[in-house]
Amino acid sequence: MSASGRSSAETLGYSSTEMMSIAAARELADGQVCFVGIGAPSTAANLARRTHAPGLVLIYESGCIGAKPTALPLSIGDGELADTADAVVTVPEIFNYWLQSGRIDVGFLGAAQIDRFANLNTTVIGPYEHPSVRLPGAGGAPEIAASCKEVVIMIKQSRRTFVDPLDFRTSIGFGDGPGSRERLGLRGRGPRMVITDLGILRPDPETCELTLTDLHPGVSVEAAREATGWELAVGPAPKVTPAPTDSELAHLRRLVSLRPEGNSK
Amino acid sequence: MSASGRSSAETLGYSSTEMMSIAAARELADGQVCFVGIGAPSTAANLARRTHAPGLVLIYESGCIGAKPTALPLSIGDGELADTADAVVTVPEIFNYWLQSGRIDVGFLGAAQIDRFANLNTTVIGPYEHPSVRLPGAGGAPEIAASCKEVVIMIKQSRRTFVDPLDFRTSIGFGDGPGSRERLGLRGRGPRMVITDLGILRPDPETCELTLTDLHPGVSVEAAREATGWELAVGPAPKVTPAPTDSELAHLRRLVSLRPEGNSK
Amino acid sequence: MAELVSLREAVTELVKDGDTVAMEGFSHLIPHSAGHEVIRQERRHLTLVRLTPDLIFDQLIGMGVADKLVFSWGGNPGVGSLHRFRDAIENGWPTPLQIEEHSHAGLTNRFVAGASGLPFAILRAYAGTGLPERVTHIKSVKCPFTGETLAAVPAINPDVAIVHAQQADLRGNVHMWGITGVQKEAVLASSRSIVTVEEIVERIELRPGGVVLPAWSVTAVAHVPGGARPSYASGYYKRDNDFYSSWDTISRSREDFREWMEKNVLEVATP
Amino acid sequence: MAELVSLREAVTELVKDGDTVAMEGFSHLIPHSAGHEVIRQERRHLTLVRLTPDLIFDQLIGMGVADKLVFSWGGNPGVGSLHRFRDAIENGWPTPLQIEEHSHAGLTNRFVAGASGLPFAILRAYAGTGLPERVTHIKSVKCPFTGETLAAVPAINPDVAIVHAQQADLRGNVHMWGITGVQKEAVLASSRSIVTVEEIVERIELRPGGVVLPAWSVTAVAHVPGGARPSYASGYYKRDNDFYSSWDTISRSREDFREWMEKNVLEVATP
Repeated sequence: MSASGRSSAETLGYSSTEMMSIAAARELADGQVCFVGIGAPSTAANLARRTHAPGLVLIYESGCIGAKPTALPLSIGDGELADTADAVVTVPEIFNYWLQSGRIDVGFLGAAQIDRFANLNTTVIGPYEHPSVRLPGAGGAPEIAASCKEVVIMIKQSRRTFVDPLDFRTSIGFGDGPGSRERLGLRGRGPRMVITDLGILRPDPETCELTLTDLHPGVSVEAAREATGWELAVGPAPKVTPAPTDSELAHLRRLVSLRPEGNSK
Repeated sequence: MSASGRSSAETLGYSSTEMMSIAAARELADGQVCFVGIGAPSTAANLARRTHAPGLVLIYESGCIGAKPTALPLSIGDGELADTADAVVTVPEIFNYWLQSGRIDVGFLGAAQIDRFANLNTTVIGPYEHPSVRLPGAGGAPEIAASCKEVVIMIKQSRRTFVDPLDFRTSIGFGDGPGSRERLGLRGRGPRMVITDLGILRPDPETCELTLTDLHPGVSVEAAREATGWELAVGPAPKVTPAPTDSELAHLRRLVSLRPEGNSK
Repeated sequence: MAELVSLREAVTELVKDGDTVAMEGFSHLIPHSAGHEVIRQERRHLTLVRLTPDLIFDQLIGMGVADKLVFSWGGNPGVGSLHRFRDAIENGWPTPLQIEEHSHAGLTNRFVAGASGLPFAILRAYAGTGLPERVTHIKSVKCPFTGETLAAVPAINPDVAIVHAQQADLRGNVHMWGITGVQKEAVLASSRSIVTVEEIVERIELRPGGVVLPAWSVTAVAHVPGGARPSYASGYYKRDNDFYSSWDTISRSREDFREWMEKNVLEVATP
Repeated sequence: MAELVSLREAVTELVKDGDTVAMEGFSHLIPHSAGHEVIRQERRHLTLVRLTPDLIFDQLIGMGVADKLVFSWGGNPGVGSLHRFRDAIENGWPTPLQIEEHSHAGLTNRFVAGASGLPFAILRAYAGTGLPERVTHIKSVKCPFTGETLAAVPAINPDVAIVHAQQADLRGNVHMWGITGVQKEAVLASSRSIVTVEEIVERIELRPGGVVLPAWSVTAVAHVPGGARPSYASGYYKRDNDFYSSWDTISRSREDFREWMEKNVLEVATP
């Protein structure tokens, strides 16, 4: 166990980032339709498609429906995504006809900050007018968070990322708590779970507050508390995530090692 | 001169319908973009494209932009229109992006009835709830009439077609007179002219009322008055339409004689 | 995920009495065979929806399938009137037909709103026409930025959409090309959908102008070669213009119409 | 009707100081060469618009071309931050940059409204987020049928749209395929447009997924092979991912950035 509360790859044979990807991939069921953010969510979704969920439908906001990339795309609009898709549509169509209409099963998002109600920030660190770090901004996230039937979030857990309040609320989780989504007229159910490099958090059915329900192997409740910027709610008996199988690890490493087209090295 | 006020084909060497098509075709300038209704307007527009206006861009509401049909289409969505078009787009796109946006030069319409302000009826003859004749309805016409930069109308002139009031106002010309279009926020200028089998009427610049400005060869002002269901305004000295040239007639007859694909005879 | 079923099964399972049923096709790819199956299965009290009701709607209406028609242009293209449609509206035969009529732009945007999960759509339409007086489904909204008034139409979300396409693959992905009208919007706006196709292919090779409906957005696919006749299917067969002309005669009298339907639809085995 | 001109001429004639300029491209077909020409011609006080500002916008901003940026996601895809974009927002270098930010859905629908000749668009968006507080261009409207409240965004109608496409024909019809983003909407929403293309062809052979902009809807076409590099042009060349990575280093310091721009943009002859 390192000072950060993460088990080291040397000890366990895999890194905490790998554990996060694999835990997230397991949450996607075969045949589901998944709106995928770039980066960690895209890695996990493509891992799922190569392991237990070959019929998983991946949608990227660039307009690619049913993309089946061989290597992980670097951008949301890589040629590989278009070339392997069942259909490529325009950006207005992907947002209006496919996302806004509420027909997507799972929205799969990352973020720079998250709060106890799973609201997300990808806009600024610090005050909006004078940010200490200007982040990329909203992209597709606010409407993915609002309109997908449910949302799965991947984020590395630390006091920098698990904060309350957020510096900016880019995308809604459960807003200010129970009833917020309903009052806003949102039709998706909101976040089903947050998968971190330490464990898994799920919204409490009553309070909507994120509650630690699973810990990855070798991670303590204490370590998770340490890495959370508010007083972390912990479920009665957090389960231990099954360690990555050899096959999961092999698939993930192969996937990550493949260079997307256009890379020289 | 026949009883109807129309010169007979035997006398003149062409029919009044042919004169109408040719007079209408002459009004389309090369390079213009023209949103074409099926039937008489489509005949005239295709005649123009084969004679003086080879660069005329024809748009059909089925989504065909820049159609160059060999034979006259029977329906607004004939395969020939799609196969010869520069682009085929969806029906939402044709109405929202291409028509509503106001980028079309000329809307080219027919109708069952017209009134003195060039408003059109293609909906019912008789009362709406109990029509004596139920006509096809609006189709694309109301928005063609509203949104094209200008409108050209083709209609055979008689007391059945030139009526005031209309049984139903399907598409707007100049509404109730000066200022109507502006009050309704319409951005197109409205009807430039009405071409009939007897002559040409244009809106008076002050009153917007349709005024007879041209008579086809052999037609008298009296005949035009007879064929109008209101007291027809007549311009100071109606011009006589130049008779069809041999070339115009030959092109028109060839065009009309070509059977669209899918016809066995 | 789209199931590959017979047309009979698809209609039995997915089209119920009283449903709102959109059957789309803009001159091209009109789902005639599916319409015939709806007639054979004697569905009643349907609200039929289509921008351009033509022959197949004349037949559905003449056979008493529909209580209501939502449309924007009803005619026999290039030929003239639809006599059964007119008889229903003018004389209430065989049953009175309630109508709700729009312009193409208006009805199209009802489908767009329906496909987009919005309750309404805004457009520049209907101003200065008699339609808003006759159609309760046309209202107006003010632009919150400019103060301009625009027309508003409510989303339409049919119970079932029925369309015809050229191809589906073995997984149920649908592929159509040529004039594709508002078929995608009709399918996406509806709770359920039936797509009849000319051909089942191993793998879709996307054509220029090709539109794909992913398998998971379609309820049922039925293999019905010739399913658009006498309309056309680009790449497969041409429009039977002679039949469109002859329909004018066939449909003029109630008796000739019934006789033709008996012989050519009711007594024909379902494909 | 689109005129076939040089890129230099197109920018000289059509892009003026103070203009609102949309340069679109969603990862694919990003108009890098045209952006460089705007920098070389030292345009100032532009309002730049793009859903996904990346390297070329980082360069435009770092060279002081823009007073304002309208966007929805600004980053170096797969790599990280845009350092010049951040430096402008965080430190006002080289000039302060006013920003107006949306979600993709919101900015997309601003283009859709602009292309459609509507003053605004409605969508389900922004609810429960901090964006409406920061962006005056987000309001709401009530559905006149259901009473539901929806987000409203105003149309955007730039002075100029600049996009890159694979082909144009001799008449100026433009043909692009692959991921086409909101390029059509950007061109149709704008008063003027410049399209740079990989190739001038005698006649367009429409590809699967191909989108055509008719010649009469485009102002100027310029033949600029490689005009999207280091982005990609499907069918012509791949994305130079290494350059995207190296940009992170080049752009980190103001000095290295300026030096790179001198050598690779300012001192390069206009294509």
